[in-house]
Amino acid sequence: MNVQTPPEKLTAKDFASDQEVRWCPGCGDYAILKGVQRTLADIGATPENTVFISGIGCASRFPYYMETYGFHTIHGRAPAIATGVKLANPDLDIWVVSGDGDALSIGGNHTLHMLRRNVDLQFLLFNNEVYGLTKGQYSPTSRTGMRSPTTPTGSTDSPVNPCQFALGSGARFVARSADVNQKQMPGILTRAKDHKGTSFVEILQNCIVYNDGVWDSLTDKALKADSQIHVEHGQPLLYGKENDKGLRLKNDGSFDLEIVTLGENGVTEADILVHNETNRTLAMLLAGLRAPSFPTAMGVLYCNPAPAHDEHILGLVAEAQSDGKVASLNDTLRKGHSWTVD
Amino acid sequence: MNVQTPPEKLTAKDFASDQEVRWCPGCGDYAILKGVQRTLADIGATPENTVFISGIGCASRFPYYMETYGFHTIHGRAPAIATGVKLANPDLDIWVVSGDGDALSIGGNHTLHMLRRNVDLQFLLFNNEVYGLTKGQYSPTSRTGMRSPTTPTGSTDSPVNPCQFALGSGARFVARSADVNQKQMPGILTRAKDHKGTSFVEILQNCIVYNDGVWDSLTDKALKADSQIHVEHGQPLLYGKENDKGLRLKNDGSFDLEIVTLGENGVTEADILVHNETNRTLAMLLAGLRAPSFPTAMGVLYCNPAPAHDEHILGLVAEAQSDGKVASLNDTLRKGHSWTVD
Amino acid sequence: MANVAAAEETPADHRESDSAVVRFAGDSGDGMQLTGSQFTLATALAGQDLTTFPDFPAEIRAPAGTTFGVSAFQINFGARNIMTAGDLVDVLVVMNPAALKTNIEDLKPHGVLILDVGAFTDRNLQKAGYEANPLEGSDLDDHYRVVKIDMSRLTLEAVKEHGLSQKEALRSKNMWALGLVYWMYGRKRKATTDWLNAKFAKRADIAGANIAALDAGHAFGETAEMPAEVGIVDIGVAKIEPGVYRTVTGTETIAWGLAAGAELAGLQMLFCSYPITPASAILHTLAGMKDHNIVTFQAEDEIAAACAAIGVSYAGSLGVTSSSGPGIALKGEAIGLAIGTELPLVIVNTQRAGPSTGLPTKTEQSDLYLAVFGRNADAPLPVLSISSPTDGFDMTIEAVRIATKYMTPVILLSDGYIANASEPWLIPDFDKYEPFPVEFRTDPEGFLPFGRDDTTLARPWVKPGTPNLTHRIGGIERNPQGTISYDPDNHQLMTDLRHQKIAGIANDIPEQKVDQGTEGGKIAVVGWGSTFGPISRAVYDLRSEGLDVSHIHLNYIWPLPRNLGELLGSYEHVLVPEMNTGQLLTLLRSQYVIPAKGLNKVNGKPFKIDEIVNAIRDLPGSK
Amino acid sequence: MANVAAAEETPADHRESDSAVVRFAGDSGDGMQLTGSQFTLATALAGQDLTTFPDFPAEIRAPAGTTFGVSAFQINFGARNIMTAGDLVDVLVVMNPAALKTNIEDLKPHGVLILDVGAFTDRNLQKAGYEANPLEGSDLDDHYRVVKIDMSRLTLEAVKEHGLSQKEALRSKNMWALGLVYWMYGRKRKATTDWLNAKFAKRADIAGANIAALDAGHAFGETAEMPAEVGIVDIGVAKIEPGVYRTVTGTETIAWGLAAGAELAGLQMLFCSYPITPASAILHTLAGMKDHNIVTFQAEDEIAAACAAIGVSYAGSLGVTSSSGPGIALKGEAIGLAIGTELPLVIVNTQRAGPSTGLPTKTEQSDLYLAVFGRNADAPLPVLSISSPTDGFDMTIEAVRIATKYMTPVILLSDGYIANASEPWLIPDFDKYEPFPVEFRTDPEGFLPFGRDDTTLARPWVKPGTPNLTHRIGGIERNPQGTISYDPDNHQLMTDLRHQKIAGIANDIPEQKVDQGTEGGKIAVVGWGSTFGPISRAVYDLRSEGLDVSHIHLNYIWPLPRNLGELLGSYEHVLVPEMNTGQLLTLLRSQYVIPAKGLNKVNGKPFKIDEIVNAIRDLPGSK
Ligand SMILES: Cc1ncc(C[n+]2csc(CCOP(=O)(O)OP(=O)(O)O)c2C)c(N)n1
Ligand SMILES: Cc1ncc(C[n+]2csc(CCOP(=O)(O)OP(=O)(O)O)c2C)c(N)n1
Ligand code: SF4
Ligand code: SF4
Ligand SMILES: [Mg+2]
Ligand SMILES: [Mg+2]
Repeated sequence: MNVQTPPEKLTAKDFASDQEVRWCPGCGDYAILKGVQRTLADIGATPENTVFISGIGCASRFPYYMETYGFHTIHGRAPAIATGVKLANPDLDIWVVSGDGDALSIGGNHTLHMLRRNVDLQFLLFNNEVYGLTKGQYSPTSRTGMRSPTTPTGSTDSPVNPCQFALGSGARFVARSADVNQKQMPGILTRAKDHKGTSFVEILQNCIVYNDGVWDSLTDKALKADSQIHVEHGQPLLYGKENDKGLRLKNDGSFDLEIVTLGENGVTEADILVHNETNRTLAMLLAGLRAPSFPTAMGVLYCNPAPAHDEHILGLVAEAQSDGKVASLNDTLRKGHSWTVD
Repeated sequence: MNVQTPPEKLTAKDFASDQEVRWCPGCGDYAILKGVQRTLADIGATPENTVFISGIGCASRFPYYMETYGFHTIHGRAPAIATGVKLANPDLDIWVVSGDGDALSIGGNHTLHMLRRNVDLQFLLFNNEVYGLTKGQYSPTSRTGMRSPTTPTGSTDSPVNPCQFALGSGARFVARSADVNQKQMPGILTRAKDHKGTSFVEILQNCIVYNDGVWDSLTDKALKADSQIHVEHGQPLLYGKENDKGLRLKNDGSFDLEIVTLGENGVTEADILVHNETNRTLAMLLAGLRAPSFPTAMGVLYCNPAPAHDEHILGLVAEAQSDGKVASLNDTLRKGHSWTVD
Repeated sequence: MANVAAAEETPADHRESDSAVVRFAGDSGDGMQLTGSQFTLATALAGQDLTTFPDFPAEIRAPAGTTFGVSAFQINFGARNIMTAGDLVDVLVVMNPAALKTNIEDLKPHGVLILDVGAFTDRNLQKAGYEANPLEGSDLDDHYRVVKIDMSRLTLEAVKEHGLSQKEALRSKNMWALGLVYWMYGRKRKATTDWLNAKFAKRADIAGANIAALDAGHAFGETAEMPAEVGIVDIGVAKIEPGVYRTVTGTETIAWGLAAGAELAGLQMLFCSYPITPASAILHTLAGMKDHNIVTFQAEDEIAAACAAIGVSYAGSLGVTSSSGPGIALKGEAIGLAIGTELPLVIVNTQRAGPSTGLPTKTEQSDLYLAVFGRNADAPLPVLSISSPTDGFDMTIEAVRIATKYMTPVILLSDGYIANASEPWLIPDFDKYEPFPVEFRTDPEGFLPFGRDDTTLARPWVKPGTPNLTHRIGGIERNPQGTISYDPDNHQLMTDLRHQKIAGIANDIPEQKVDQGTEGGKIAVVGWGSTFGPISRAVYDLRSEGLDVSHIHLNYIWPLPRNLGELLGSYEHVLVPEMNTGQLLTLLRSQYVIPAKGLNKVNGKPFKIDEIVNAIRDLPGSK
Repeated sequence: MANVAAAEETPADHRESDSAVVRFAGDSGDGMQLTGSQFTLATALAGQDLTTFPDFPAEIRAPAGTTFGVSAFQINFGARNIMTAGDLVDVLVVMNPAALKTNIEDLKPHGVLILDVGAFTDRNLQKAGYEANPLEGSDLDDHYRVVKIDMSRLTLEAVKEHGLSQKEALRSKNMWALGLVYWMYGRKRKATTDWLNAKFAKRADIAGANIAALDAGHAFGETAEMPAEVGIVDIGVAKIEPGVYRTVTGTETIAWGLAAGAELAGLQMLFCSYPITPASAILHTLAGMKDHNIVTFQAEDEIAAACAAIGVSYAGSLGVTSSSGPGIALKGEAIGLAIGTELPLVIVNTQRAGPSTGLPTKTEQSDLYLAVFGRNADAPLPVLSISSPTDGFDMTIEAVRIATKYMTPVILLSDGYIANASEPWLIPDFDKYEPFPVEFRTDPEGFLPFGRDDTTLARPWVKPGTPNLTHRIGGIERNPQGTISYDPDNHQLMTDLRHQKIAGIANDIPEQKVDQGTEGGKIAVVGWGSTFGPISRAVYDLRSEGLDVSHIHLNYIWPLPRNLGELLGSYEHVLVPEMNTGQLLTLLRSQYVIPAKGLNKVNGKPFKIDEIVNAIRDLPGSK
C-alpha cells in the first residue's frame, strides 16, 4: 500500500517569492499582496496550479512577488493573454492583476470582452485613480478636476466607475474591497475564487506618491463605519457606527436609492432594501453610490454564475471528437475529390 | 447695400455623392443612407460643415456616398479620429458611422472613451449582428448559437447590448432605430444632432447576405406594433396595435419591468411607467428589453446633456491665453535661468 | 500556351495543344467561381497539370451588372508542367457586358471569345459603362474569334421541364457555359453531375436543371450548331509523379500544415485570430477541424488574438495567430513580448496590397520589411515563406518545428494569390513524417527560466502546473536566472543571445539550392513567395533558348540560408523580381553587399511570365 | 578630461585642468537630480561648456538604501568644447553604500571619492548587499583618493537652528555635498540660494536649512578641515559663441520645436499622446503651454493618440503624436493610414532599450528599423533624427516643415539619453526663423483630392468646412480623382508616386556635411542620434594624434542625403557605431552596397569615447 502523507498546509509566507518587493514604501499594494497571499493559504491553493498574470503598471509588478507561476506581460493585454492561458490549460487557477490605467484605459476593450465571454479567472483591479508607474498622470478613474502632469489645470473627463463598467460589460461577479480592508479582503477573494467565470474585484488602493489620500474619506478609521457599506446577500443594506443607517428605494419612480435611519420617521428594518446579489439593477445602483453623499458599497455586489468560456469552447472541441478520438490527418487530407495518377 | 440671396434649401438628393453605391442589393444600409440624407436636408445642414467619419466594414463605406466631407479610416478607430477632428475644428458637424464589429469588437475601447469624454458628434452604429464585409463571421452582438464560418456549430459568447454598453460607458444620449423605420428615423437623428456631446444611435440593420431576417420579428409589418415600443419623454410607455399594452415596474423589489394590458386586472394608464429620458436606470431597463418576451424599445432612451469634450479642452486653452493673446515663443525660450556670454 | 498554329495540321474541328488558358468571367451572381472549380476538377481527373487563379470582386455583392461586381476564374492546364495561371487567355467566356469590359484585354489576339448575347441588354450595357454595344461594330471580330450565343435563352429552354422560376432557371447559365467548354476540351461531366446532385440533394429540381443546362451546353458543341472558328482541342496527359492527388489552395495547406505541425510536436493547437481578408479563410478551415483537437478562438481584435496565442504557448500548447498586413502591424508589440519572453508562436501573414486598407482582395508581397524589421528595438525572429499552394504544408510544419525547437515566434509569409489559387497536390503520407515532440522541462534540478540549450540556445519550456518549477517571466529584461535585471552587461548579453539564437537557425535549415540552372554563371533570378511560378517559367523558357540564367527561390527569409552569400556571389548578375518596391532586394544587398537589381511590380496582380522574361533580357549579362 | 598630472605644477591646493567629470550618486530620496541641475547651472554661469547625464532608477521609489533605488547625475564640464557626459569620473560623491556599490566602477584610478560615512550603517550596508564594510579594508584607499566625511552629522549640526525634524533636516545633506563641490570648483552659490528661496518660498525654515547646509559644505572645504588629497581645481572659461544661454534637455527642445514649427507653418498644434517612459515628458511640457495655443490630449492608448492626431491633421491643424518603442509599434497601422491618405503628421519616438518592455529608463537607438521599415506594405515616410538636446529645436521644426510641405507623416527619432541629458544652448532668436505657412486649398477650380504639386508631388490640403470642396478620402487605394480604384495600373501609379514623393525630399534637405575631418580619406565614422558626442570626441582625439579619420553624422535617415553615397564611397573604411545591433548599417549597406562595418553596443548606456577610439584603432585603415 502506498501511504501518501497529506501535503503540509502552506502559509501566507509560502506564497511570497524570493524577489525583493519594489513598490514605494507605504504603497497600498503591499497590503493587497499580503491579503492575496493570506487568501491563497486560506483556500489551500497549490502554487504550481496557480498563475498570476498582469499587464504593466505598479500593480502589475504583482506576479514577481508571488511564489506561483507568473507572467508580467504588456500594457493592457493581460485579459487577452489570460484568455489564451485558460483555453490551453483549463486546470490552472488564474489571477489577473491590473491597474486602473491598464484595465480601463489601454486595456478597456480586452476587459470588456473577457467579461462578456466570462473567462474563468479572478480579475483584481487595483484602483489608485492614477498612473503610478509613469509618474502620476490622471487615469480613466481619476476624479474630474484632478491635477496631474498632463492636466496641470485639472482634468475635465468624467471618470469610469469600474464596477459599473464591469456590470455593463456583462460581468457575472463584481465585488469591491480596499487595500486597508484586510479583514474583509480574504473573504471577498475567496468568494471570487469560488465563482466559476470572471470574478471582477475592484480594490481601492492608495498611491502614496502620486495620489496620496484619495480614499481617505472611506478608509479613515474614524469615518469608515459611516462611509462604507458592506453588502451581504440576503441581508438588509444597513451600515453606520450604530448599524442604524440603511438604504431604501426612493418612492418617486426615480429608481434612486436614499439613506434612511432606523427609528427616524418611522423607518424600520422592513423598509430597508435587502441585498440580492443576483440582481444586476441593484448591483448597478450600489456600484454607483458615491462619497460624500453616499457610503461606498463594499463586498460582493453581484454574483450570478453562468457557464465559463473554456467550458463552452473546449466542450465543442470535445464533442467534435467521437469517442474522444482525434481524427486522422491523413484521412482529412484525402477527404473530398481526389484522383490517382499511376 | 449687399443683398444676400438666401441659400436654396437643399434636398436629400443634394446630399448624395456621385459615387456608385456598392452595397449588396437589398442591404438595409440603403434605407439608412436615405434616412440620413433626408435628415440632413430637413435640418438644413450645410455640406461643407458636415463630416462623415467611419471605420471599416460595409456600414463604414457610408461616407463615400455622402456629398459632404468624408473620411473612411481604419477598423475600429473612427471614434479616436473623430475626437481629433472635433478638437481641431469644433465648428464641424461630425457623424460617425460604424458597424457592430467596428464599434464593439476592435473599436470597443475607443467607443467607451469617446462616450465617457462626451465628444460632440453623432455616432451611428449599424447593428446587423454580423461581420458583413469579411463575409459573415459572428460579431459581439450576434446572438448565442449563431452559426457562421468561425462558429460552425453555433457561437457560445453572450452578446453585448450596444445601448446598455453605451449607458454603462457614460453616454449622455442613447437612442435606437431600425433601417426600415423610415418614418421615425429622421426625428431620432434630428434629436441626436441637436444634442451637444456624443449622441449614440443604434440602428438595427438587415444584412441580406449573411444574417438575413435577423430583425424580422421586430420589423415585420404585421408584428411590429406589438414588437416595438416607441418611447417618448413624458409619455406613458404604451404600445401594441391597440396601444393598450404598457410597461410597469414589478412590485417585488426585483427592479424588473412587466407587461400589462390596459383594462385587464384593473390596470389603468396611471399604472403605466412614464418615460423619463433623463433617468439612466430606466434607460438601462428599456435598453435591455428583448424579444420575444418584451417589445424592443425604440426612440430616445436617454438624453441628459453635459458639457462636451471640446468645450472642456478648448476652454482651458482659451483661458490660458490672457486677452486671447498667444504667448511669445521667444519669451518662453528665455524663461528660467539663462546667462549671457559675451 | 495554346499552340494555335498546330490547328492547321489536324482536322478542322480537332486541334492539338500542350496547354491552354481558359477564363470564365461574369457577374458575382453568375457562379463563376463554382464553374471554375468544377472545370479544375474535371481537368485534374483528365490527368493534366494545372494552376488556377480566382479573381473576386472587392465588394460582397456589388449591384448586378457593374464592372466592380465582375468575378473571374482562370485556369491554365496542360500536358506539361504548369507553373502559373497563364499570362494571356486562349478562351474567354463572358457572361455579361461588364465582364467583357474588364477582361477583354487579357485575351490573346485571335483567342476565342464566347459571349452570352442574351445578357447584352441596354440596361446591362449601360451599367457596364458602354456607350455603344461592342457586339455591333466589327472591333471584336477583327481581333478575336467571337462566338455569340444566347446562353440565357438556351438555358431557359433546356431547363424548362424542371419548373423553376425564370430567375432560378437563369442561375444554371454557368453550367451551360461549362458544358460547352467541357466539350471543347473533351472533359467528362460525371464528377460535376455527382457534385450537383450532392449539393442540391434537397432540391432535385435545381440539381436537375443544372445538369440539364450542363448537358445542353455540351450538346450545343457536339451538334453542328457550333461555328467553325471553334473546335475541339486535344491536350494530352501530363507526365505527373504517380500517387493520389487533389487540388488544394494555400489556405488549405497552411491550415493542415498547422494541424500537422502541432501533431508532430505532440501539442494541442489553439488558433487565435480576428477576421480579415484574405487571411480569414484559414480560421474558417480550422474552425471546422475541432475533431482534430484544434481549438479556434475569434478574438476581439488582432492584438487580443496575438496575446491569446502567446498565453496559449505560455500555458504549454501551440499558440498560432494569423492575419493580413494591417492586422499584422497591430500585433507588433505583442510579438515583441514573445521575443523577450522567448515563447514559441506561429504568426501567419497572408499578404495583401497596401498601404493601409489598400486593395484587400489583391495580392502583393510587401510585408517582408514588416516581418523582418517591423518591431521596436532589436527583436529578431525567423521568417519563412511559402512559394505556392502545394508548398504550404511542409513549410508550415517547418514553422512549427522552428518555433518550438528554438522557443521563438516565427512569421510565415503567404499571400492573397497563394491563399486562393489552387493546384493539384500529390497528397503526402503524413504517417511517414518525422515527429519532433516537445520536451517540457519537469526537472527542478538546476532549472533556470532563461538557462539555455547548448546547441539551440533555446530556454526551457515549462508548462504551468508542473510542480517545483514555479517561476515568473515578463517583458522587462531579465538575467539567465529569470530575474528582472537592469544590469548593463546583462542587457548586452541577453541581446547577443537573442540575436545568436536566431542567427544559429541557419545551421538547422537546408542550404539554398538552385531551383533551375547552375551554381554560378551569368544571371541568377532570386525570388521568394508566389513569384515562383512566373520566374520558374521565364527561366525555363530562356534556358531553352540557351541563356545562362538560373532560378533561386527562397523559402527561408530570415535567417538566410548559410550558403546564400557565396552562392549569389557566384553569378555576374542577380535579379530580384518582387511584387513590392524592393524588399528582399534590400535584405540581400545589405547582407551580402552585392549590387543586385530589383524587378518590381505593385499592381495587385501576379507577374506575367513575359515581364520577367523581358527584364532578364534587359540585363547586360543576357547579351 | 581632468588633467590630473597638471596638478603637480600648481600649489598643493590649487590645480588646473581643462575639464572635469563629477558624479553625484545617492538614494532616490537624496535629491541627486536637483543637486546635479544646480551644479549644472552654476557651471554654466561660470562660463564653461558642459554636458550632463542623469541616471534614474527604474522604480518610482524603491525602498531606501537598495541598489536599484540609486539615482545619479553626472556632469562633464570644461574650458573646451564638451561633447559627452564623460567616460570615467574625476570626482564621485556618494551618499550611501548602495550608491558606492553601483557607481565605483566608473571612478578613474586615483579619482576623488567623497563619501558620507554617516550613511554607512549596518542596515544600509546590508540593504546594498555588502557583506563587509568597504570603508574598513584598504581596498578603496589603494585605488582612489577617498574623503570620508560624516555629512549626515555635519548637516544636522549646520541646520540645527532651523528647528526641523531630524528626517527633514537630513534632506539638506545633498546641499552640504553640493557646497563642498562648489568649493572645489570655485562655483558661486548665489543662483542656488536664489533658487532655494524661490522653491521654498512658503517654508522659510526649509529654505534656510538648505542654504545653511550649502554654506556649511562650502565652509568645510574652505577651512583647514579638508584633507590634503583634495583641493581646489581651477578650470578656465570655455571659448563659447557669445549670446544668451540656458541649459536644455532634448525633451524641452522637442516640445518647443513643435510649438515653433506649428507657428512657422501658421497652424494650431494638437499634441495627442499616451504616457510612456521616457516620452511622457514632452506631453507634460506641452500640457503646460496652453498659453501658446497648444492643445494636448491624453488619449486612452497609443493607437487612439495616433488616430486623434490624424484626425487633427485631416481637420486642418498640425497633428502630432509621440511615444517610445512599444507605443510606436502600436501606431503602425494608423501611420499607414496617414501614408495612404497623405496627411501630415509628426511622430516623435523617444527610443528606449528593448525588446518589449525591456529597460524603459535606459537609452538605446534601436527603433531605426521600426521607423524606416515597420509598416505593412510599401509605406515610405521620411525619418529624421536628433543628435543632441540642443539639436532638437531645429530638427523638430524641420520635421514639421517636411510633414506639411509634403503631406506626409514624419518620424522624428530621439532617445532616452537626449530626452534627459542637458546642455547649454545658445537661445536662438525665433523671430528670425523663416516661416513656411501652409496654403490650404480653397479653389474648387480643377480640384482633385489626389492631384499633385509638380515639384513636391504633395496633394492639396483642404480644411473641412471649405465651401465647394467637399470630397472623401480613405485607406482604400484611390485614383488621382480621389475615387476608390481597384485598377491595377492605378495601384502601380499611386505606389510609384508615394515612393517618388518621399524619395524626392532628398532634394529639399541639405547635402551631407563632414562634421570633422575631410571629404574622402581612410576612415569615416558614420553615426546618427545621441552617439554624436562620443564619436565626435573620439575622432577629435584621434585626429589630434594624426589619424586620417573623419566624422559624419546623419540627421536625415530617410531619405538619405543625396550626396551620401558618393561621400561614403570616398573613404577606404566606413565604421558605423550604434546603440543597437546594426540598423543604420543595414540601411547604408543596402543603399550604397558598401562593406561598412558596425560597432554595436546594447547595454542601455551611451558609448564611452574609448570604446569608439579602440574600434577605430582596430580598423585596418588606422594602421
Ligand atoms: C504600450 C505601452 N504604453 C504605455 C506604457 C507606459 N505605462 C506603463 S504603466 C502605465 C499606466 C499605469 O497605470 P495603472 O494601470 O493605473 O497602474 P499603476 O501604476 O497605477 O498601478 C503606462 C501608461 C507601456 N508600458 N506600454
Ligand atoms: C485591422 C483590421 N482588422 C480586420 C479587418 C477586417 N475587417 C474589415 S470590416 C470587419 C468587420 C465588419 O463588421 P461590422 O463592423 O459589423 O460591419 P458590417 O460589415 O457588418 O457593416 C473586419 C473584421 C480590417 N479591415 N482591419
Ligand atoms: S507610484 Fe504609487 S502605486 Fe506605484 S509603487 Fe509608488 S505608491 Fe505604489
Ligand atoms: S454583406 Fe450584408 S451588410 Fe454588407 S453590403 Fe451586403 S447585405 Fe449589406
Ligand atoms: Mg493606477
Ligand atoms: Mg456588422
